[in-house]
Amino acid sequence: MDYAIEMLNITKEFPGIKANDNITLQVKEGEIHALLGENGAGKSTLMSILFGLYQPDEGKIKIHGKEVLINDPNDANKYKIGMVHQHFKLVHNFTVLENIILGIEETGLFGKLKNSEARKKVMDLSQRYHLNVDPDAKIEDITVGMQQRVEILKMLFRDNEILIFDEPTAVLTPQEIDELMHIMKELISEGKSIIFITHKLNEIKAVADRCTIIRKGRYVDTVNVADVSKDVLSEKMVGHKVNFIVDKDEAKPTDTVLKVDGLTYQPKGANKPLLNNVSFEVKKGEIVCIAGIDGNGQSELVYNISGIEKPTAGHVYLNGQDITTTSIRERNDSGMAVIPEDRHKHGLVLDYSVAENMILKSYYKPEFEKHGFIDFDAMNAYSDKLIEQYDVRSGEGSKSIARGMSGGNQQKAIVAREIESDSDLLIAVQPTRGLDVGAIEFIHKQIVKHRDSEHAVLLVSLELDEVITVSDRILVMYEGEIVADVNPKDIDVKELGLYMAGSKRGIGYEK
Amino acid sequence: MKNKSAGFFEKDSTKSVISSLIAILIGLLVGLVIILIANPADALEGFLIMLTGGFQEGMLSLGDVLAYSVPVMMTGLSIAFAYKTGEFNIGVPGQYYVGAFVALLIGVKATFLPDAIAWLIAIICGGLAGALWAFVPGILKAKRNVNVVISGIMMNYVGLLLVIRGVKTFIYESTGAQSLTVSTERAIPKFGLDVIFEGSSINFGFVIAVALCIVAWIIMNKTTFGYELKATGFNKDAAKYAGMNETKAVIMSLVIAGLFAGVGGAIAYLGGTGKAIQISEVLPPEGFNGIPVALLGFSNPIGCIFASLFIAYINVGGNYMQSLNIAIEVIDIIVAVIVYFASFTLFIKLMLDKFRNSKKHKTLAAKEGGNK
Amino acid sequence: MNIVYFLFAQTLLFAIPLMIVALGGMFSERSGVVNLALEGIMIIGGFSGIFYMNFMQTNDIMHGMPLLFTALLVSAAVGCLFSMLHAFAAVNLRADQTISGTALNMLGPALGIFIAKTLQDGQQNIGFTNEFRISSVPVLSDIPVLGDLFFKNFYITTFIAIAILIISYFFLMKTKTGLRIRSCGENPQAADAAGISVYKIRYLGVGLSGILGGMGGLIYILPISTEFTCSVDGYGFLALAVLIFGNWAPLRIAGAAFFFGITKTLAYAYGSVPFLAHLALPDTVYKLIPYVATLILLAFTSKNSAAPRADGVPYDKSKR
Amino acid sequence: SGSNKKTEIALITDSGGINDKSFNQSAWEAVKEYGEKNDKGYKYYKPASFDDEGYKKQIKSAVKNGAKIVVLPGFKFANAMGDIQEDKTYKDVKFVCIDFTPTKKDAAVDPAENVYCASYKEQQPGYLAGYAAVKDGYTKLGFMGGISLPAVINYGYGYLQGANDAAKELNKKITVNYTYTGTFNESPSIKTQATAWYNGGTEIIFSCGGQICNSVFAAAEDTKKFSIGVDSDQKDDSKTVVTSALKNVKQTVADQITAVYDNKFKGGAYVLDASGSYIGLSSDFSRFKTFKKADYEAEYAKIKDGTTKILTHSDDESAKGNPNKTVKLKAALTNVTVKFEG
Ligand SMILES: Nc1ncnc2c1ncn2[C@@H]1O[C@H](COP(=O)(O)OP(=O)(O)OP(=O)(O)O)[C@@H](O)[C@H]1O
Ligand SMILES: Nc1ncnc2c1ncn2[C@@H]1O[C@H](COP(=O)(O)OP(=O)(O)OP(=O)(O)O)[C@@H](O)[C@H]1O
Ligand SMILES: [Mg+2]
Ligand SMILES: [Mg+2]
Repeated sequence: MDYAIEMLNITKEFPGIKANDNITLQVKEGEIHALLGENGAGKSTLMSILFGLYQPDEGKIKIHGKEVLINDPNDANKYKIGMVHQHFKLVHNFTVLENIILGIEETGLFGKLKNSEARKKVMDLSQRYHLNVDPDAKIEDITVGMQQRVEILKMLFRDNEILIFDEPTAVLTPQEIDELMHIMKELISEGKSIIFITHKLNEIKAVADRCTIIRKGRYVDTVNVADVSKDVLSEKMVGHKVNFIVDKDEAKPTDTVLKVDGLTYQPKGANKPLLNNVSFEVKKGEIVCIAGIDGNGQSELVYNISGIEKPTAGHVYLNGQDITTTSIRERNDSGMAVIPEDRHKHGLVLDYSVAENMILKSYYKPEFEKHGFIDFDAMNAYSDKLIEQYDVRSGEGSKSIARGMSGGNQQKAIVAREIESDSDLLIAVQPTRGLDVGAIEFIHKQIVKHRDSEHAVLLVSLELDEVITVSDRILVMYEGEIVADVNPKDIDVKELGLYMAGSKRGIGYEK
Repeated sequence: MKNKSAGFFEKDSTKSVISSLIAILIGLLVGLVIILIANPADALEGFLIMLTGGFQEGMLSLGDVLAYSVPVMMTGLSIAFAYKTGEFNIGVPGQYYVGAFVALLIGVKATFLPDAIAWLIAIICGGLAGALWAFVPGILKAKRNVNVVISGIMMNYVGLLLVIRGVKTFIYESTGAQSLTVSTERAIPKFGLDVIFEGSSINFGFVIAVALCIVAWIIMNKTTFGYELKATGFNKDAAKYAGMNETKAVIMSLVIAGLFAGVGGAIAYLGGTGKAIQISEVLPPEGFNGIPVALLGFSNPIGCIFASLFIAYINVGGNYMQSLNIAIEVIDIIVAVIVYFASFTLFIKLMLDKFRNSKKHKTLAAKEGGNK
Repeated sequence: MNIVYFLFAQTLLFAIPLMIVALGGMFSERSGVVNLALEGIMIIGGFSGIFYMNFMQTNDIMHGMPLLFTALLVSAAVGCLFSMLHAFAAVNLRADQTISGTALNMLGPALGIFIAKTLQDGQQNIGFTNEFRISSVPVLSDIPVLGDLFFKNFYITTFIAIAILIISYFFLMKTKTGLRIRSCGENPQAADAAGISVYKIRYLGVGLSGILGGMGGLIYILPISTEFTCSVDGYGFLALAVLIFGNWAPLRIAGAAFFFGITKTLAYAYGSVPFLAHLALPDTVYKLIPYVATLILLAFTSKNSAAPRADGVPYDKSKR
Repeated sequence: SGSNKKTEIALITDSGGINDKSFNQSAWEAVKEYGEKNDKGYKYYKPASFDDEGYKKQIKSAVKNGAKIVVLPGFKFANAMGDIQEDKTYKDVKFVCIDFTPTKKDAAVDPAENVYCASYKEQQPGYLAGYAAVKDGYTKLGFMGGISLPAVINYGYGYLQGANDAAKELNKKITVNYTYTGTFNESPSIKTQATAWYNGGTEIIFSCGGQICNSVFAAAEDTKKFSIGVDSDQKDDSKTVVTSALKNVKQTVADQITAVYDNKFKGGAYVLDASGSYIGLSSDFSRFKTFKKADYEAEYAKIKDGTTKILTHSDDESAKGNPNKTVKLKAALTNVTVKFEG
C-alpha cells in the first residue's frame, strides 16, 4: 500500500497531560482522510507535530515510505506539507500577498522584496480554484471565510502536496462550507492528499474517504467512511451513544422581557449602518435565535443590547423599562445576563481563579460583599456549588486559575455563572463554539432548562444545526437588518441558508 | 507523595521567594567578582563591610536603613500598585517631587497650623498633590487612550519645572539656591523611635510608609475595589463586560499610585534632617529607584517593604565601604544584576519544578531498584 | 534667514539622537520585545565610544574622521553586546521585559562610572576633544539655502543619522527581513508557522536597538560637551516617548523627533525669536512648551495607536 | 580612590562630585597633590544622603576612618558644621570650609578654632572679567550662571559692573545677555541657548557654573565666538576661552593643609579677596586682542585699595539674582543694558 504520510506510534506529552499517546495515522495518496475526536482529544497536537511546530517525544514519521525528521515548518514545507490552522496564522495588518509570501520571499537588490511573480502566481491560483481573493486587501479588512481562503492559498502557493485542514468549517457558512468541500475534492483530483479535522459528522460523510478516530490522546480506529454510520462514528469518538436531538417541550411564551425598537447603529467612520432599524421582542419562556452569516450585525446587536456600544437611534426595553442609555451594570442588575461571543476577551479574567470568575458580575452584591470587603468564604462556597452543578472540570476546583482550563470547561464556567444569575433575559452568543458533542449537549440542556423556568433566552448562533434544534423562533439577520422571522419546524437548513445569504426575505420583512 | 513539605514548596509564593533569593545570591556573587577584579586587596573586607554595614554602628545603622528605605518604599509601592492594574507608572518622579514641594510649602509657610499637626496635614496634602499629578496621565489614558509611559515622562518634566518655579517663588532660601527646610519642631515627630535607634534619621514616617503598604495590600486583595482594579488590570474588556467602570479603575489606580508617591516625597522632605529641594533641573532619583523596588517585590505591596529594606540595607553597607578603595557604584551594579535575575523568575520556577521532578523520579527509581 | 539656519541646526541637535535611538527601539518593539533599556544602552554606548576616543586622542593614535567612525563602531558594538543581555532574558527566558529593561537602565551608568572610577583613580568623567565639526564642504556649501542648512558647521553624524533613517525605512518596510521582523511583532505564531525563527528575529530586533542606541549615546554627547559623565539626561526615556509618539513607524518617528526638537529649541532659544521674546514670559513657561505641547498633541492623536500586537509578549512556542 | 595609607586628609563632596569643574574639583586637586607629594593618606567620601544629617554622618565616619583634616567644599555643609564644631569629640580634627561659615538653624555662628572658613569676593574676579572683556573691544556680552547661588550672582553682578565701568571709560553702550541655566550639568539645552546668543550677536559669554562650561564652550567653538572661564584657569578646556575669572580654592585648601602639618593652622572666618593672591584673572593674557597685563594690574590695584566699590547679592537679596530688579545695581549700570532671561 502506498501511504503519503505515516505517523507511527506518536507520543507527545505536555506538562500535566499526554496529548498524544501512541497514535498512528496513515494517509493514502490522493485521499481525504478525516481525523475525528472530542475537544482536547489531541488532533491539533498531532497535526502540529506533522507540521513541525512540536517535536514528538516518541514515534516516527514516514513520507512516501521514507522516514523523515520534521524539525520546523521549513522542513514540513520541504516535504510539501501544508496546514490550515484551527486558529489562523495570519498577520492582521499585512496584506493577503504579504501573508502568503511570508517565509519564502523572493528578493532583489539589497534584499528588497520582489513581489511581481508571487502576485501573478497568487492571481492564477485564485482564479483556478475560484478563491476570489484580493492580494492587496489587509487581513483585518476581510471576512473570516476569506481569511481561510488565504490560508488555503498559502498552501497552494507553496505547491504543497499534503494538505492539513484543522477544523476549517467551524467558522464558515453553509454555502462557504459547500464551496470548501468543492475545492477539497478538486485538490484531490489533482493527486494531492488531505487530512481533514472536523467535529461535524455529516461533513465527514460528505467528503472523506477514510476516518481515523482518536479519544483522549489514544488511537481508537480507522474506518472506511462509506462503511459506517454517523452513529457509529460518534460512538467511537465519545465512547458511548450520543443523543443529537434536544429534548424540549413546546414553548409557552408569556410576558415580553426584551423589546428592541428601531435600533440603528452606525459607528464613526462607517459609511453605512451596521444595524438598520432592527425591531423584535423576546418573551418569557421562549428561545429566540438570531441566525445569520458571521459579520451581518449580530455582534453589534448584542453589543448594543448589552451596553458595550451606544445605538445611533432606536430603543431597547427590558421588562418594559427603557434601558437604551443605562450602564452595563444597571442592565445586569435589572435582569440581563450575557454569555459573550469571545470567552477569553469578554467572558473571563483568565488570571483570576474559577471562584473569582464566578462572582465577576455579583461581587458587589450583599451575598459577597461585607463593608467593602469580599466575603471569600461565601465566594468559595458559591463557586464549589456551581462547579459541582455544572460539572466544570479543573485541576484544583475553585482555586484553579481559569487560564489553565480547557476551552470547554471555561465555557461551562461562564454558562454556569450567567444562568445562575437567574436573570430574566439570557443572551447566549455562540455558546457552543468549538466544543465537542458532549459539551454541546450539556449546554443546550441548560439553556432549555433556563427557558422552562420562566426566563427569556436570546441565542445568537452561526451553527445551523444549533439554530434549528434549540430555538423556538428564528430571526435571520442580513446586512444589519432582520430579514425573516420563521418557525424552526417549518424550515430546513437549505432554506435558512437562502435567507442568510440575502437572496430571500420573509413575510412581513419585504423590501 | 503529598506530604506537607511538598505542598509548601509547590506554592507559587514560595517559589517566588526562592527565586528572589537566588537572584539576590547571584547579584552578590557578581558584585564580589567585580570587586575582586577591581581591587583584589580590599575585596573581601569591602564585601564584608557591605554585607554587614546595616549593623556597622548598631541601632544607628539599622535605624538609617529603615529611614532610607522610606522614600523608595513609597515610590516602589506606587509603581507596584499601578502595575497590578496593568499600568507602568513611570511618572513617579514627578509625583514624588510635587508631593515633596506641597508638603514643604505647608511645613514652612502654613504657620497658622499648630506644630503638632502641621506635619500630618503636610503629608496628606503632599499625597493629594501626587495624586493630582497622576490624575493627568490617568484621565488621558482613560479618555484619550494616551500611553501612560509617555504622558508620565512628560508630566515628570512638567512637575520638575513647576516645582523649581514654585520653590523660587514661595520657599526660596537664597543663600543656598534651594528650598527652605522644615524646622525640627514642625518635622515629622519621632515618637520615641530616636530612643530605640539612637542617632539615626528615622522618624514616624517609616511607620506610616509600612502602614500604607499594608493598607495597599488589603485594598488589593481583600476589597471589592481591589477586585475591580485587578480585574481591570488583567483584562480590561472582561471587566467592562462584567459591568465594571474600567475608565474609573484606570484613573483610580493611577491616582492612588500617585498618592503613595506624593506621600513618599512628603515624608522624605519633612524629616527635619535639613533636606531641601534643589533648584537644579534633575529628576529626583528616588522616583526611578522605586522601579527596582517594585519589581523585586513582585509588585506586591508587602514585597515592597522587604525589597526597599534590602536595597536600603546594602546601600548603607556600601556607604561604609568607602573607607576602602572601592567605587561605591558597585552597589548599583549589584542591585541591577539582582533586578536582572529577578526577571528570570519564570525560568527559575521552571527549573525548580524540573529539579524537584527529577529528584522525585530518582527516589522512585531508587525504590524500584531496591524492590528488585 | 540666519535665524532659520540657526533654529534648524539646533533642532537637529535634539532631534538627531532622539531619532536614532527611537529607531533602534522601533526595531526591537516591532520584533515584539519592549525595550525600556534605551537609556542604559545610550549610556553604555556613549561611555565606550568616548572611552575609546579618549584613549586614541591622549595617546595620539588616531584623530579626525577615522576616529569618529571607529568610535561609532565601538559604541554600536558595545551597545549591541549590552542589549544581548536584554535579548537573552526576553527571548530565551521569556522574562518580564519591563524588569530586564529596568535592570539594564541601572546597570549602564553603574558599570560606566565604576569602570571609569576604577581606571581613572576615582575620576568618573571622561574627556574628549571635539575635532569632528565640519565648518563647510567646498562646492556643496555654496548651494543656496541647502548649502547653509546642511553643509556648513555640521557634524557628519547628522548625515549618518539621515542615512540610518532612510535605510531603516527601507529595511523595515521594503525588505524580506523587515517583513519578518514586523510579522514577529504582530503575530509570532504566524511567523513561526511560516518557518521563520522568531527567536532569531527578536535577537536581531533587540541587537539593532543596541547598535542604534549605542551610536545614539555617542551622537548625543559629541556636539554638546567636552566630556562624558555617564549620563544622557533622560534622553533614552524621551526616545521611548518619541517612539510611542511616532507610532512605531520610521517616518513618523522622524517627525516626532523633529517636533520635539523644534519645541525644545524654541524653549531655549526663544530669546532670538522676536515673536517669542516679545511675549516676555517667565522662562519656565518656555521650558514647559515641549512637554505640554506633546501631551496636547498626544491627546488628539492617540485614539488609534498602532502598537505592535505582540509587543512585550514573550513568545512561547507551545502556547496557542 | 586615593592611596592605601590611613586616610588623614578627607574631602567630603556634596551632590556635585569631584568632577564638578568647581569647588569640589579644585579642592580635591589640592588634597590629592598634597597627599601624593607628602605621602599622606587621602580620600574623598560621598554622603549617603544629601541633607544636614547625611553630611554630619559622613563627617563622623570620615573621622572614624582616621581623618585629621576634613575639607568641606560648599555652602551645603553650613548647618552640619555648626553642629559638628560643638561636638568636643572632633576638637582635634581640623576642618577646612570653602564658601561658607557654620550656621545653627540657618543663623550664622562663629567658627570654632579648629575650623577654617574661607569665603571669596567673587564679585572682584567677575568685575575684572567684565572690565577686561569690554576693554578688549567686546560690546555684546553674555553671562550664563549655573544656579542662582550668592557666589554665582556675585560673579555676575561684578561682571556687569566691570563691563559698565570699562564702557564708561570708552564712552560706549554695552548689552549683556544674562541668565541662570538652572543646573550645573551640561545639556543640549544650554548649548542651544548659548548658540542662540552667539547667533544673535553675542561675542563672548562668561560661563559661570561648573560643568555647564562644557556646553557653553562647545557652542563657542561651533560659532567661532569667545568665552570666559571660571574658578580655575580653563584655557586648556577650549581655545575659545579668552581668560578665566579665578577664585583659587585649590590654593586655599593646599595652604591650609600645609598649615596643619606645619602646626600653623588657625581657625576663623576669612574673606579672601584681591588683597591676597586668591582671586583675579588668569595670568596668560595672550588671548586678548588689546587688553594688556598692565591694564589689568591697574584695575586690580583699584579694587585692592577699595577705590572700586562693587555691589553684590547682599545689597538686595529679594531680586533673587535678577540684575534688572536690583534697584541699586540697575541705577549703577549706566552704560550697560541687561537682557535677562529667567
Ligand atoms: N501547548 C500546550 N500545552 C499544554 N497543553 C496542551 C497544549 N496544546 C494542547 N494541550 C492539551 O493537549 C490536549 C490536546 O489538545 P489538542 O489541541 O490537540 O486537541 P484537539 O483534538 O485539537 O481539540 P479541539 O477539537 O478542541 O481542537 C488538550 O487537553 C489540550 O488542553
Ligand atoms: N476566546 C474564544 N472565544 C470563543 N471561542 C473560542 C475562543 N478560543 C477558542 N475558541 C474556539 O474553541 C475551540 C477550541 O479551542 P481550544 O483548542 O483553545 O480549546 P481546547 O483547549 O481544545 O479546549 P477543550 O478541549 O475543552 O475544547 C476552537 O474551535 C475555537 O474556535
Ligand atoms: Mg483544542
Ligand atoms: Mg484542535
